Amino acid sequence: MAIRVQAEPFDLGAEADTFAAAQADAGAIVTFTGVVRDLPGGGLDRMEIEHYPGMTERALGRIAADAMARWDLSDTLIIHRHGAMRAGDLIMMVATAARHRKDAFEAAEFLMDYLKSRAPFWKKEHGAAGGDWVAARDEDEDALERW
Amino acid sequence: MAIRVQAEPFDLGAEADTFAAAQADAGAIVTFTGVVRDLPGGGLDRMEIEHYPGMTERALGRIAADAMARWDLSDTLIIHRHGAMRAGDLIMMVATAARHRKDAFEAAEFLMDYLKSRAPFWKKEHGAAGGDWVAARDEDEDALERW
Amino acid sequence: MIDVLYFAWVRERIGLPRERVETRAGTVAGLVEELRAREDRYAAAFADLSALRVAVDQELADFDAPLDGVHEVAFFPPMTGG
Amino acid sequence: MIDVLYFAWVRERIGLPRERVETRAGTVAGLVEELRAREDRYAAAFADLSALRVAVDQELADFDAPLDGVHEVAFFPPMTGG
Repeated sequence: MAIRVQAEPFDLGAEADTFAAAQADAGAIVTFTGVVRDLPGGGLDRMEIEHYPGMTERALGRIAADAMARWDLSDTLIIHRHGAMRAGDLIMMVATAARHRKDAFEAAEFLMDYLKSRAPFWKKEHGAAGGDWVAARDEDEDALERW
Repeated sequence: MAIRVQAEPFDLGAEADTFAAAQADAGAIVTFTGVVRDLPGGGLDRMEIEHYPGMTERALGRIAADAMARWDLSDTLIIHRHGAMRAGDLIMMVATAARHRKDAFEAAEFLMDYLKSRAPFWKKEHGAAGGDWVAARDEDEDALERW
Repeated sequence: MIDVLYFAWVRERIGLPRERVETRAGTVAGLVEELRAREDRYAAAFADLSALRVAVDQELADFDAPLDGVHEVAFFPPMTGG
Repeated sequence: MIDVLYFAWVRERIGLPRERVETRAGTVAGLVEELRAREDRYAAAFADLSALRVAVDQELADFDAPLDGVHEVAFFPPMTGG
């Protein structure tokens, strides 16, 4: 179980390979990767992600531990960046490894749902018209209800 | 939308990177990777996967097209190996890209559920006691009912 | 003449991966009856149809599927890919 | 003395990321009342509590959470990570 909160870019392929190679008895590996999308019609200059150092690591650690307790997982990984990014950059990833695919899928969705609404990150999109804080979506909050 | 059926190993990291880099407006990328598990207690000499050339590609192509029609996806990838593999080897992977994570997750699970029970692959495990064809699991057939 | 293909343990029991079959059967089920009557190894392979799946011209089908104009029929156990 | 932290647009409206606050409030809601009374920028930031979330000692909490023994309180909008 690894948690990394960092300003630096990460390498999806290398992370996926390292994660997969470390699994001894897992038959199923799921990864989710979040990518910076451009503004509708284009023009995103940059996205800035602010976070709450200290609380961020605690929140992600608890979410990962909850997933490990709830599903039959052999491992989890969470990487989340902060700072400035451009369209197409990778924001974050999670990975789960399990004996069976149902556990790996459900745990990855659980990690994402909680990470979206319970980990202290805030996105601001900077375009030609200035900066806008991204509003939380009701459906992200609603997504927690299924767990 | 790419479908590859091959005897050769594939490189998860390189495939994930290439797939992610090709997505222009996707905010969410999900990958699933299937790994050869050892026998309970160890001792798997090799797993052999037989398939039905011709029908395999048709079946996978239809499953991928169904997923593209059903969810708001920008792309899908399916790679499935056949032939002899050892414990820890990667059997197959799927990848999905979508604007939103819900579509990417659901489509990846749909691809896996159909691929498990509707694409013509058969696994045989060879251990010390000889070879055994892997039996289909009722829960894999049941998994189709949710779609 | 129809190409009949066998996969996995069906192939092993019958002892060959494919063969050309001259048939008068109108459906897959009729073809199965003809094959069963040939030899014990066929009878053994087709003993329990609920354990078998069939594809007609590379599409999954039912045992009552007609054989009219069909080029290829395949028999195999439930799939276990992924 | 409590460390009070602000994030995202709460930080921007108030104009600073954190400050040390001397408070007599017994709960987070009481602290909010004290801050609102300070200046317009605080009143503006705390105008609509339903748009805000609070963490007490780095754990999500409610506005009626007690401040007894608390070191750090943070105010911010709903999270938007991932």
